[in-house]
Amino acid sequence: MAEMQKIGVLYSNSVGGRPLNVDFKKLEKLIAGDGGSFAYYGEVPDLLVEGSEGRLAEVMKSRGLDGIVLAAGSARTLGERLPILAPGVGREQVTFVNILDHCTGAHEDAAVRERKACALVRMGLARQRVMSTIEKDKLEVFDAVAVVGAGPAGLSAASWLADRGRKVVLLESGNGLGGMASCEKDVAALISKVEASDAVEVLKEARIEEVRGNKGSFTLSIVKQGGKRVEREVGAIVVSTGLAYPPGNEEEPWISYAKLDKRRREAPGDLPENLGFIADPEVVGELVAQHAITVATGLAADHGKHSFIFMGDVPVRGESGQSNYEAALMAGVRFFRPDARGVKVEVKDAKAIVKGLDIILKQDFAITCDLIVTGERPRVSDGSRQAAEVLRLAVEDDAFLQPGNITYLPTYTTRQGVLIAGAAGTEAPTPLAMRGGRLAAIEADAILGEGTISIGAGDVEIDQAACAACLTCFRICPVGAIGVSVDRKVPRISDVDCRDCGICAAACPQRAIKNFLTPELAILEMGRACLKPAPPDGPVVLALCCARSGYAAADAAGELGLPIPENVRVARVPCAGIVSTNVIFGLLNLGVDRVMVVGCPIDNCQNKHGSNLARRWVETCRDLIANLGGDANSVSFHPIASNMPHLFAQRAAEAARRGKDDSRRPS
Amino acid sequence: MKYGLFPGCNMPAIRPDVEHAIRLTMPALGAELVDLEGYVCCPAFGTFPSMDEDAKLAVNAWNLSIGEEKGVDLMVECGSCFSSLKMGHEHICHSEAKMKRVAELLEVTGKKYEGKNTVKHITDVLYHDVGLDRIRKAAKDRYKGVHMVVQYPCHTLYPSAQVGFEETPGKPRILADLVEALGATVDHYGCEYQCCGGAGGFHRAAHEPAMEFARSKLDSIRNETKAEAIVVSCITCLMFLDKVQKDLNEADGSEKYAIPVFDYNQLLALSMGFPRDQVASIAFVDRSDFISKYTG
Amino acid sequence: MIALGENSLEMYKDVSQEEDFKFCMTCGICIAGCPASRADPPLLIRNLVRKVILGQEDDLLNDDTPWTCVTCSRCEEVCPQDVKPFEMGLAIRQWQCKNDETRLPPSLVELYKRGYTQAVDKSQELRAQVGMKDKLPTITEYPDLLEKYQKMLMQIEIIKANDYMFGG
Amino acid sequence: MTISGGSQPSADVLIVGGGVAGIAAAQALADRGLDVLLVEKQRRLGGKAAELACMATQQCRRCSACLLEDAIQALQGTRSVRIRLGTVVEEASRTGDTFQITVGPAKDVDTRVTPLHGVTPKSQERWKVSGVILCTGFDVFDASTRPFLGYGRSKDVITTLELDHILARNGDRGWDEGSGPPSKVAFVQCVGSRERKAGRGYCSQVCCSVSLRLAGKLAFLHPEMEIVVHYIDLQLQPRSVRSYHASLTKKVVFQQGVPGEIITPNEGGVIIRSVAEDGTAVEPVSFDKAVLAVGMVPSKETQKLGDMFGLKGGRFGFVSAGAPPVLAAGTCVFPRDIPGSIDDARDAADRLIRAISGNKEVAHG
Repeated sequence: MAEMQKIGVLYSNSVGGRPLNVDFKKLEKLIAGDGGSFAYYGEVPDLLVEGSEGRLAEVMKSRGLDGIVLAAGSARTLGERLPILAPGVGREQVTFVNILDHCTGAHEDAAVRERKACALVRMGLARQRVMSTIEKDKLEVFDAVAVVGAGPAGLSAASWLADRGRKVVLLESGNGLGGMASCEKDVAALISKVEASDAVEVLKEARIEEVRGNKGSFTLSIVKQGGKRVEREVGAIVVSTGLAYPPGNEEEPWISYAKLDKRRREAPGDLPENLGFIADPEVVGELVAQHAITVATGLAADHGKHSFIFMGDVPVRGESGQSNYEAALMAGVRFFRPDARGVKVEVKDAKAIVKGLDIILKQDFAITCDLIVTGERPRVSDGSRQAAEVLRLAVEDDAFLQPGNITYLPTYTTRQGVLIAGAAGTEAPTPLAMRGGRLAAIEADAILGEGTISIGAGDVEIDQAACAACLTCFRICPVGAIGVSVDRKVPRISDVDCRDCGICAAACPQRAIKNFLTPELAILEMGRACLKPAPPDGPVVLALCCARSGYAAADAAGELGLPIPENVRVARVPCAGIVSTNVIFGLLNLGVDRVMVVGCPIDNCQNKHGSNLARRWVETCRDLIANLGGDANSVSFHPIASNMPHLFAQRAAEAARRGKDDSRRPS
Repeated sequence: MKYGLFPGCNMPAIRPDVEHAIRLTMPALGAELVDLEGYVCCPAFGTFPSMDEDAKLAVNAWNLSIGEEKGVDLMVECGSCFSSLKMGHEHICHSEAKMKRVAELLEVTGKKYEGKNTVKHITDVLYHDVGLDRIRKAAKDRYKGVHMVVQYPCHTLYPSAQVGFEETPGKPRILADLVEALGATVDHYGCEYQCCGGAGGFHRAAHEPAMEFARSKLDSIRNETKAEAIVVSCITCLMFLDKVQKDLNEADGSEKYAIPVFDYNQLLALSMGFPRDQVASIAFVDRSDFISKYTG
Repeated sequence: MIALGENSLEMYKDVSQEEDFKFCMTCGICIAGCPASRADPPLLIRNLVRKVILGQEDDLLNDDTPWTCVTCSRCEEVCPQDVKPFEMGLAIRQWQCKNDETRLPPSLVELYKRGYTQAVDKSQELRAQVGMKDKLPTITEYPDLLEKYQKMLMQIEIIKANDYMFGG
Repeated sequence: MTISGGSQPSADVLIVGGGVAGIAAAQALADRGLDVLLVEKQRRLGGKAAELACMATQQCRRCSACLLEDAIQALQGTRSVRIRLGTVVEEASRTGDTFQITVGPAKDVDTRVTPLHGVTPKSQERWKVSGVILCTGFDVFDASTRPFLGYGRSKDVITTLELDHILARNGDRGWDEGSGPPSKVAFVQCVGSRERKAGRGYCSQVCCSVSLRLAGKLAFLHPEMEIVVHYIDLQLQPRSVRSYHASLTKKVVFQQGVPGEIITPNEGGVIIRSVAEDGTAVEPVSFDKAVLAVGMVPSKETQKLGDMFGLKGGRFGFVSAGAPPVLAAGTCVFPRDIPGSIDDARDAADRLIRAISGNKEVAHG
C-alpha cells in the first residue's frame, strides 16, 4: 500500500492571519536530507481565510496525490474544516502537522523551530504513508423507530418522529399512555395526538423479548397483549422507560402522594388539620422533595391546612425552585431541618409524632401530625431494567440508564442506534423528560437519514483463527459494536456500529483484530520519524496525545505561546486507549527516550474505557521497566483535558527534563 | 441652607463640646442652624420602639413636625437619632395607614405632620450641601499628611434603602472624603465597616464582649494603619471608642490603646481656629498632644 | 424542645403584622455579622425569627437577647430575603412588653415625664463650661407642650395601662 | 438554502452569541441543513465556558467544560455555519418573515486574540435571516456590590470563576502564585443568588456543584489543605454530584450558614464570621483565601438584544424563551449548567426548524 501512495507536503505561510515564520524552502531540504520522501512539496494559501474552500482538493487532484501532509495549523482548527477545504477528500487522506502552535508558538529560536518542524513533518509523512484509503459503503436502513415506554419522554419522541413522517412503534408495558404524568396537560395533549396518528403504532402491554441486528437494521421480537409475538424492523430504538416510584407505606397515619392527591381531589374537607411531609432530598431525591413543597403549599394555601416539611437542604433548583420555596414560606408551611440522623416517627393514638433535632435552633422537636406523607426515592423501572438486559445497556450505579460519562450526554447509550430519553436516563421532571424525548427523536431521525447509512471502517475484522473468545473486545467496545454469536461464542464486529476507535485491537491479547484506521504501525512509524533531526539537548520525548483531549491541549498551549521543549514531539492519536504495551515497547526499542501518553481524565473518554486502558498499559510498562532496572519514568500517562493547555506545557517540560530526579507522581 | 438642629441627648448632656463645634462650624460654612423648640427624645430604640410601634412613630412625628412648621429639614449628628427619625419618616411617608394613625395621635396636641420635610445626617449635609470645596478652603490643610482612620456610623448606612445617602451603599466613602478634605490621609483597615459596638443594649448587657468587639477594631487600626486619630460622626461612636480604650487599658493594666477620637466637626472647628476648650475639651483618651501638634 | 401548642401557628400574627419575615430561609447571614451575636448569651436574630415562625411562645417570652441588639441594622442590610430582622427584633421586644409588663423599659418614666432619658435639662452647667450660654430648647422648657405630649402618649394602650409607673 | 434575489448575504437563522448554547444551536441547525450566521462579540468562540478549568481529580468529575472544546471542533466542519467574531448585532428590523440584520465590529473586545474559528469583518454587513436565536449568556454577579464580603478590596477574596482561572493556569500545581498554596480556604455559596430583596429570587443552579468540584480539586491537589464550604441549602445535582459530595465529606467541612462578614486585613488573608456548628455565631476564623460562589445574572447585552428582537416576559431580568421565529436559549433564559445549555439550545433549534420548515424545504424532509 505504502509504496503505491503518492503523498505530498502542503504548507501555508499563515493560518488565520498568523504567520508561521518558518522558511519552508529550507525546510524542504531539511526534510529530504533527513530521509523524508514525498511526491510533492508546495504552498497553499491561508486556509482559515474565506476563499480557501476547496483549495486542498484542487491541489491533490492536479498533482495526483493520494494523501497529503498539511504543515500549517492544528487539526483542531483545520481538521474539522476538512469537508470545506477538501470536499470529497477522506479524513484518512490528510495528516495535519501543527507548525503554527508546536513550532511557531512554542519556540522563539528559528533554528529550533525548523528542527522541530522538520521532525513533525517527517512524523506526519510516516503516519500518512501507512494510512490506507478506505472505500465507504452504504447500507439500507429500516424506516421506523421503536420507542420503548409511553411516558412524557416516549410520547414526545413518538410525536416528534410522526411529525417528521417517520413510522413509530410505540411500546408500553402498561395499558394506558402517559405514565405517571398522564394527567398533566401537555402530556394529555400528546396522548391524544399520538393515538390519532397513523404513523404511530401503539402496542400496549408490550415488551421487547429479543433484539437482533445493529444500528439502522434492528429486528425486535415483541410480546404484546395476550402473549402474542410480533416482529418489527426499526432503524433506531429510543428507550424511554421512565423511572419507578416505589409505593411507600400506606398504612395510616402514613399516606402516599398519590393517595393524598386522590383524597384532596375527592373530599378536601375530610383531610385532617396537620400534615407532615418527610422529604429530605438526600433520601427521596430532588423531584419528590420539590413535589412535597408544592403539595404542602397547596394544602396550606388552598385548604388552610398546617403543613410541616421535614427536610435538610431545601431543593431550590429549577426555574421555579426558589419561587416555590418562597411560596411555601408565605403560605405558612413550616420547615423543620433535622440533622444528619433525620427524623423518627412515633405513632400514638393514630397520630404520628415526628421527632428530630432542628439544626437551626439546635433543639429537639416533636411535631404531632395527623398524616405523614411519604414517597421514596425513584428507582429504575422494571421496563428500564428489562430494556437494559435485552439491549445490553449498563444500569449505572445510581440506577439510571444514561451513562455517567458526559461524552454520552444527553441521549447516547453504550450501544449504537439505541438512544435514551427522559427519566430512564436521569431523574427529570416532566418538561425536561419531554425535551429529552425530542432530543432523542432528533438523533433517531438522523440515524434513519435518507434511507441509507454510511459505513466508515470498511474491513475491520476479527481473525477467527487467532481469536480465543476471551470477549475482552466485547466488554471494552464503547458503542456495543461487537456482538457475540450465541452458538459459536465468538465475537463479531459490526461494520455499521464500529466507530474505529481501535481500542479493541489494542486490547486484544491475541492480537486478532485487524485493519484499523490508525494501526500501531502508524504510531511506530511516527516514533521512528520523530528521532530526526535529533534535538541538540535532552532526550527525545514522544507525546502520544488523544485527539480529543491531550492533543487539543497541546495545540492550545501553542496558541497561547506556552513553551513546549524542543525535544518533546507531539503526535496525534485517535484515542490514548490504542497505545498498548506493544506500542510503547516498540517505540522504546526504536530509540525514543521517553513516551508520554496523554489522554482524557478517567471516565471522560469518549471511548469509555480508552483512558483507563492507557493508564493501565503505562503502569504495566513502568512496572516491567522498573523490574528490569530501567527508568520507569521513561513512560508516563497524563490525563489532560482539552481546556488545560498550561497543564500540558508543565508536563511536557517535566518529561523533557533530563535526569532521574523526577520524583513527582507520574500517572 | 437652613436646618433644624436636632441635638439629641448624649451630645448636649455629655459631650457639649461637640455640640458647640457644630454650632460654630456649620454657620461658618454657610449652613444656618435653627433650634427645634420643644423637641423630645428621637425616640431611642430602647425606648418607645421597644414598646409600641404607634408610640414610636408619634414621637418621631412630634419631632419632625417642629421642623416642618419652620420649613426646615432636621440635621442630626447622633447616628441613633438619625436612624430612628429617618426610619420613622420612611415608615410614616410610605404607608397611608401609618400616616393616618400618626395624624390621629397628634390630633390632641394640635400638631400635625404631613411629611414635607426630611431628616439629614450632618455628614450628608457637609458632603452634599456644603460641599468639599468650601470645607477645603475653611480647613486650610492643617492636617496635611496626618494619617487618620474613620468610623462610619452604622445607623447612617443601614438599611441603605431607607436611611442611606451614600452613592455606593455598603461601600461608604463620604466620611473618608470629608476627612481628606481637611488635608489628612485616610488609612483603610480590615475592620473598617465593623460597628463600634457602643450602641443599643449590647455594651450594657454584655460589656466584656462589647469591649472585645471594640478591641478587634482598635487592633485592626493599630496593626494595619499609621492612624493618629479616629474620626467619627456619631456621638455614640465617639463616646464608646473613647471610653473603651480606657476600659481596655484598665483591664489589661497597660496603656496600649491611646488613639485620640474626634467628631468630624471637632477636627473641622480646630482647623478653622475655634478655641479648643470650646470644641474639643472632653475626652478619656488625651487629645492635647494631637491638637497642639497640628492646630496649635 | 420544639412542640406546637394550641395557638403556636398563629402566634406570629401577634408579633408582627408584616409578612416579610416569613421569607427567612435561615441562611444565617444576619447573625454572622451581628456585633451582639458575641454577647453572652448571644443575640441570634435568625433563631428568634424562627422561634416566632414556629410559635415558641414561652421560649420567646423568657428570652433577654433581643434587648442586647446594638440597633445598627446591619442585619437588615445584608439579609437577602428582606426579612427585616432588626425590625423583627423590635417587634419581639414590643410583643414581650405587651405580654409581660416587667419588660417595659424603666426609661418610659423619664420619657414621659421630661421627654428624655438623659438629663438633658440639667446639662446647662457643662454646656456653659464649653462656652454655650443659651438654654437647650427641649420640651421641659415648654410645660404646655409637655402636657400635650403626655396627652398624646396616653392614647397609647400600653402606656395608659401602665400609667401607675408615672406616679399618677 | 440561501434566499434568492439580490446580492445581500442571507442565512436561515441568526444566532447571537458563540458560547456553549450558540455553538450547540448552530450545530443542530446545520446538521439539519439550515444556513446559520453565528455572531460572537469576542474574537474567540466559547464564551465563559472557555475560561473554565477541568475539574478532574483521579477521574472525571463531570464538570463538562471539555464538551465546549468538542463542540467547537465539530462546528469547524460544518460548512453552512458562517461565523463572525469580534462582531455585534447593531440593528434589526422585521418585514414579514424576514429580518434585516446589520452586524458590525464590536467595540471593547480584546483585539490581541487571533480569531481562529471565524472571520472578523472590518466594516458593517447587512444580512437577511428568517429566524433568530439569542444565546447571549449571562453575566457573573458583581461581588464587589457586597462589600461585607471584601471582594475587590483584597486579593484574597476571589470568585469561583477566578479560581477556575488559577487552576487552569497552574495545572496540577493547583493554587500557587509564588507563595505556595493557601492552607485554609473557605467557599461562600449563594453570592448574588437567592436574593429576593435584590429581585433575584432564584437559585443559580450551578454554584453548589461548581464549588463542590473546586473544593474537591483543591483537596486532591493539596491533601493537607483545610477547606470549608459555607452554604444555605446544598443542591446536590446533577446526580454525579451527590456521590462526590459523600466522598468529600471527610476532606471538606460543609457548614450550614453563610458568612455575614469577611474582614480583609491589610497584611493579607481573610477573617470570616459565620454561624458555627452549634448555631451560635463563631469567633472570627482566619483563612488564607475566601472563594465566593458568584451567581449568574442577566447580561446587559441580553437585555438590549431582547428589546431589539421583542423578547419579553422573562423572569428576573432574563429573556423569555420566545417563540419562532425569535427564540432564546441557554443561560440568557435562566441559569443552566453546560449540558443543560446544550440541550436547551438543541431544543430551541428544533423548535425553530419545525416552525420554518413549514414554508421551507429542510434536509431529510
